[in-house]
Amino acid sequence: MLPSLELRGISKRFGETQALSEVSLSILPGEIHALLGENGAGKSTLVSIAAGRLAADAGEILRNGSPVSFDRARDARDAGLALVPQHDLLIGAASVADNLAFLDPNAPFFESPAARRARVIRLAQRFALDLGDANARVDALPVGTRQRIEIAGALTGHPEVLILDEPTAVLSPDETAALFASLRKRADAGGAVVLITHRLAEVFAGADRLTLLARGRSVKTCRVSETTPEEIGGLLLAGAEGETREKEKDFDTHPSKHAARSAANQPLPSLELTGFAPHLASAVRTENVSLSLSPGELLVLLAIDGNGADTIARAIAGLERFSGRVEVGGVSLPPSGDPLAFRAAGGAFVPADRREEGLVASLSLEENLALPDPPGRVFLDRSAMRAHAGDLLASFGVRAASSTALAGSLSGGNQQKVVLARELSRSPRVLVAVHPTRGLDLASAAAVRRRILDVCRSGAAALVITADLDEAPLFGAPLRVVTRGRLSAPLQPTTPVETLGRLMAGLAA
Amino acid sequence: MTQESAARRFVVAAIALAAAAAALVGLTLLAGASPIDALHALAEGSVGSRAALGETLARATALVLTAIAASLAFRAGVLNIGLEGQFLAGAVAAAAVGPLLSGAPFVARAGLLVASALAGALWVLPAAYLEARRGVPEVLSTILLNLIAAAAVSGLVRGALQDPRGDYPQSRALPDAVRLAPLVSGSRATAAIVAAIALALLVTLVVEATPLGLKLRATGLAPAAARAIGLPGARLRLLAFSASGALAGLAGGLEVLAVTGRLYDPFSAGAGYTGIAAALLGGSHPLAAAASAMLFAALGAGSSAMQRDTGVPGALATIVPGVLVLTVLAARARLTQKRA
Amino acid sequence: GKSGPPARSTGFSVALLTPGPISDAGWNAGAYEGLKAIEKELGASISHVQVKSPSEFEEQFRAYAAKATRLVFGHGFEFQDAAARVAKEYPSTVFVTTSGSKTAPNLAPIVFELEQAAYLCGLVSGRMTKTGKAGMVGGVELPSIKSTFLAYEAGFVAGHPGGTARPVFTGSFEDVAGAKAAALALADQGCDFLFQNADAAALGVFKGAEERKIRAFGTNKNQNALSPAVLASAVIDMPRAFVETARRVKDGKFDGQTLRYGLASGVISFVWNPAALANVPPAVVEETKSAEEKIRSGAFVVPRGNF
Amino acid sequence: MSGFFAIALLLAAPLLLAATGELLLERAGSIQIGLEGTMLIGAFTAFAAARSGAGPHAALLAAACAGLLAGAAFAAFAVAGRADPILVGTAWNLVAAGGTAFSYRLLAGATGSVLEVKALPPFAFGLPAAALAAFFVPAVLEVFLTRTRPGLALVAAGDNPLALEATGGSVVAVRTAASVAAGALGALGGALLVLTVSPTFVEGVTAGRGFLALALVVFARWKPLRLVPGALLVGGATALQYRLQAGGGTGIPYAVFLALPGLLALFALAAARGRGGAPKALGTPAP
Ligand SMILES: Nc1ncnc2c1ncn2[C@@H]1O[C@H](COP(=O)(O)OP(=O)(O)OP(=O)(O)O)[C@@H](O)[C@H]1O
Ligand SMILES: Nc1ncnc2c1ncn2[C@@H]1O[C@H](COP(=O)(O)OP(=O)(O)OP(=O)(O)O)[C@@H](O)[C@H]1O
Ligand SMILES: [Mg+2]
Ligand SMILES: [Mg+2]
Repeated sequence: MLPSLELRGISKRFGETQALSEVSLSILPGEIHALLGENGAGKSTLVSIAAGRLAADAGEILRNGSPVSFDRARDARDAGLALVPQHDLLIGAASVADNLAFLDPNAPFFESPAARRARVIRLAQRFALDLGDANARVDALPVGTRQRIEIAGALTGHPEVLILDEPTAVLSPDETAALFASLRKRADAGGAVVLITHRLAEVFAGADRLTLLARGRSVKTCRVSETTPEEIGGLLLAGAEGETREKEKDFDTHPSKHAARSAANQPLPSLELTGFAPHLASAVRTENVSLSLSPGELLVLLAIDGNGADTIARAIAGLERFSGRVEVGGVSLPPSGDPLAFRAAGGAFVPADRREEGLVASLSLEENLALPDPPGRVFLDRSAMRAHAGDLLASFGVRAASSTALAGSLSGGNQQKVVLARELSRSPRVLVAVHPTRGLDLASAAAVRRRILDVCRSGAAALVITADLDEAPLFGAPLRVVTRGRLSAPLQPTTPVETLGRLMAGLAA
Repeated sequence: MTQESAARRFVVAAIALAAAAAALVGLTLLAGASPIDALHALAEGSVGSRAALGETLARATALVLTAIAASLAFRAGVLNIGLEGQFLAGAVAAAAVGPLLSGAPFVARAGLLVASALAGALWVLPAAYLEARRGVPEVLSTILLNLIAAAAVSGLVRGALQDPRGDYPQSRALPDAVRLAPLVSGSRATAAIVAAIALALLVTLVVEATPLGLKLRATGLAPAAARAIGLPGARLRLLAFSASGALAGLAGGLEVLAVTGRLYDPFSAGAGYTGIAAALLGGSHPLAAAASAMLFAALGAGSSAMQRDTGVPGALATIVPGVLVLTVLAARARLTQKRA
Repeated sequence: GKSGPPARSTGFSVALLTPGPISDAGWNAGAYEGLKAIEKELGASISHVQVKSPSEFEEQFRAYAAKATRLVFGHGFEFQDAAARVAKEYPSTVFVTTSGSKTAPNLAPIVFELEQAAYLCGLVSGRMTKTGKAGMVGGVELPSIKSTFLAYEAGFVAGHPGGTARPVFTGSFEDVAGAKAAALALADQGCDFLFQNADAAALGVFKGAEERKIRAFGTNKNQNALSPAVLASAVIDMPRAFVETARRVKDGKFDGQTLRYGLASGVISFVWNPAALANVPPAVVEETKSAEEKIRSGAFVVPRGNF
Repeated sequence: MSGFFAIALLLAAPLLLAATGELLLERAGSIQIGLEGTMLIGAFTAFAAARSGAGPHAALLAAACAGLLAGAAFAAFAVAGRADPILVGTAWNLVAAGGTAFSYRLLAGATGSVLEVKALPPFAFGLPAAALAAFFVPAVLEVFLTRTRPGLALVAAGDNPLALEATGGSVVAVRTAASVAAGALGALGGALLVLTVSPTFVEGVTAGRGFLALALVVFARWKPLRLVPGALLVGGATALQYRLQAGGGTGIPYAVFLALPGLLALFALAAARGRGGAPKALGTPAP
């Protein structure tokens, strides 16, 4: 059978980053093809090239066996390819009807509101999508509806190949099921579907074949029925860490030795969540979370991206609104979200997005490390700042020209170490860290874990969010797996990796 | 809006100055005057004599203050386009309380300046409130507040603040004892310029060398990071916004105290807008902005001399700073694109 | 935009400060014509500068005085404070403000008694009005403007006892559109004569008058040619006043006394628009002439504002 | 009463044209606070064209062309060049005010006489057709924004520029086009002042109307049709003020009327929810 869409030897470079190296992918008519890979693996880049949004540096695109070249997104649509990209594509200030007209490449120059409303009804019926009130302003709609509008928009041109970049990240289980049902219908009718997702469960429930990308290369393509979630989960995590990943037996992070729960009989918990749920207009509802960490206690939340662990962490740190109760060292934090109150109560936070939220890129390392309470009564105590920075940079092994280098000039891993250095140097009562070792080499990652265990040993409670199945047990602390906003029961660090993988993938343990 | 490297700032300023000079020569030729005479008059009239230097300094007072006010706001990420209105508010306060204050001149001056700084700070409050509570961009609200302030000046000099002696639309004059005397006779430069430069240094120190300044800069450069790190972003913005308003208000107060002695309508020839341009030229660094303000003041005094000596139209004095700013923007855009 | 040669420190030098552009076809343009006339008739070297804000007043006076300019005109009441200050420091330079009240040995205001001609406009309107209502359009609300309105109103009531004359200020001398709107509003109120003192914006008043087929008066300059609606103009011969003032200074006759120029001096005049004269009853022309005589001789004093 | 409406319409028309252009540009995500300058350019061009023999309609056309160029120049800096539009606009006002004054002096000399040009002939209510047409321009814009494809692209450029890029559009192209159109409308507003009500040019003849138009856009909360009542409110208030003065004075200082548009716009902002209806990407550089 001739593939509907075939990509051959696609390479793409962004400055320093080789986003794709000679990736090939072929999509057959009638199939739902899942595209998997860690963050930054190159999935979005690949589909952007397929859809004419980006030009590849090298490689070929074939439609039904004949080579094509797209100068513009429009060309790809004309060739029967439609892409629903990862980021929001809608005009918030316009109505559903207007947005669908905007997304329809064949919409006429002039169109009456009635005609636009008619399109909404037509699309909703044809694709069995609930698109809501045609006159509603889009920015007032729930994300699930917005997602469906985007999908309906992509479908208006009757594309033979439909590419969806992480469409389910914001959908509820029911919505996801409905989406898969409608995709299945398309496939059965001979259409081809490419679907990017981080969720193995839905891949195994709904896709026909899958392709796995890792660090810009395709690692595996196979029928879903020929593999298991465990195998793919393992490959995914290996991809995230690189092929060099070995068992880290040589490090002194033996779980049992460092299990930091000596302080279990302390009366006052350092971090306590009661009936807690972040407030976000989104489909992934975090269920009411209750947990309590005593001084010195560490809890690892293990979750694939997009399951809400990040949002839980952000809400605790005061960056999102929440309902329920959060207490840090006995002080309850305002539910409106107040990072200052969190900090004042002794909280420290390592955000997932270090470029946007971790560091001020155009300030020096010294200055970054001195925030939020720079030393000095009247004037900045520059020498204290320098000394402080010097110590931290040395002890965290940050590779930088000097302490006056701009934070933005450091590599990602080194930036991460700077953030950790700043947060840990504050001797926090509670540390909340999201993906603290992401992007770090093995030695540095081990050092970071050691640091976290050290703060715990000195009496801090820590909540670490990670997506790394193999790393999670290395903390030697209890684990809880987060899937779709739901926390599993506490698990021992000795829980078999296979069990954790199945839980993370949303399959029953 | 953000800081830029000294070298780049220098290149941009050099290009802009060259463009402004070219515009000047071209327009002078168009007006039928000799560019050599014009440039000579420009130099003579701005820095050529003690008196000329005095005029430049007298003009510079308000501009230096509005320029550092703009820099301070921009560095904290606040786009305060309302300096003109805050300047007028300060002048109104000075004209309102000035004639009422009695006692030693020193006390009266202090009272007047405090009142004008307060008025300037108060005039940002509607914009700050709308920004914080309603998310209204401060750019829009401050433009509106400029309009309202200008209308208020017009109304006040014909109403509540009108000088009861004579029917003139002007406020009562400050007593001569209260007004600032020139530093040296035959020159118009008063202690106000010294105060303005001192404030420029002070603001530079605060922004560059104090813990507060570091926090302000961090908030301006990366609001999301500043929030996550635990800086009180909203409070810092409000602080910078109102401090910026206070400086602009002070500029208005000093203008009344040192230069005009009363409120007229119209009172300002765009000191607030020129301050923004100067801050831009100085890359939002307070000292560099103050230096740019001096440059604009010299240009103003010099182009008056040009008009007096060579008869070229006064409009030149408006065009040249505009060209200067536009070239800076274009040069900066090109440099940025090249690096990207 | 050619203008005079630079003012030199030798010979008789005269300078002018205007608060607005000399292309305004009104207040500032008149002064500049005066300056040019001084150059032509007295052989003076002249210089002009447009000031942008009150903060510059003193600077400009001082710059001219420092160059030993013999005579500096500040064209408006607002220049008084600054002129008085600088005059103290430079006794050998004469400072003249157009309107104002401050005097010193080397400082005096010129006062144009335009009111006298405005009164005559009022008288004519009063005699000819059918509705008993007249309107007055001003630019910015200034004492000199209000004073001419006072005189016009007095003349109107003298010509039509019980009549009313209403002023409207637009807030700007540049806003021609606003002036027209004001004229139309007055016409709609039943006014059949419009006096104005709005400089360049006068054109708006004339256009409004044309549209409503009512009469208007020119002011400051002879504006009779601008519109068929103009019945007559109350004219200030600014060049003449400027030259006369300058001659006094040149001849060493300046004594620091207020310089008044009225109908008697010939600086102020009331000029019929020949194109419109046919519609004016001869009796009115006669009466106007005799009123003018009385004013010239001082037998009748026209009311004026307190400024 | 017909007089009152004629005056209100007369004063509202130029404002409305300029404000409609500005609204168009702001909906596309850019902002030109130098609208006063653009209006002056239009006023001067119309005047210069008429002085050099063009008929009033040709002069109007000339002004529109100058406005197109002005809009393109603004876009070169603030859209394609990605300079901060606020700063470009600030400088723009300086250059336009100085440039038109300078050019007027070159054209007319230091003349002391009013240089009159031929005005557009009246059509109805004493207003020329062009002034009356101004009242339909917001409706045309409304239709354009809500019923046409390019209109949707324009709204996307101001609300979600990435979405426009993702669907194959170009934010720079859309905003440049909007700026060119806004320039033409702003210049037409200025020209209308010269060619209808005040058949001459004076330095600063726009008398702050550009800033009023900016305030009107805010007052209208970025909805074209709301500009009409807004402009009529301002025109009407001014006309009313003249009428009140003509009718014997009110005791209300005219400064209140000067401040009125600014105050109205500020209250409109304060009363609105969220950003008061401002386009989400207003003033942000193109991606
Ligand atoms: N426009 C760009 N400029 C520079 N680098 C880019 C650009 N777009 C993507 N990259 C880089 O290319 C790599 C691949 O990115 P891509 O968005 O394709 O990843 P992805 O697999 O879709 O990740 P995710 O699961 O997070 O969506 C990353 O390192 C990313 O930082
Ligand atoms: N309690 C909640 N209520 C509503 N929406 C939520 C809640 N918790 C999480 N979400 C939403 O679920 C989605 C995925 O959550 P989140 O981003 O925290 O996951 P993640 O594992 O950190 O992945 P990513 O790498 O995308 O950040 C987000 O769109 C988030 O807004
Ligand atoms: Mg992606
Ligand atoms: Mg995440």
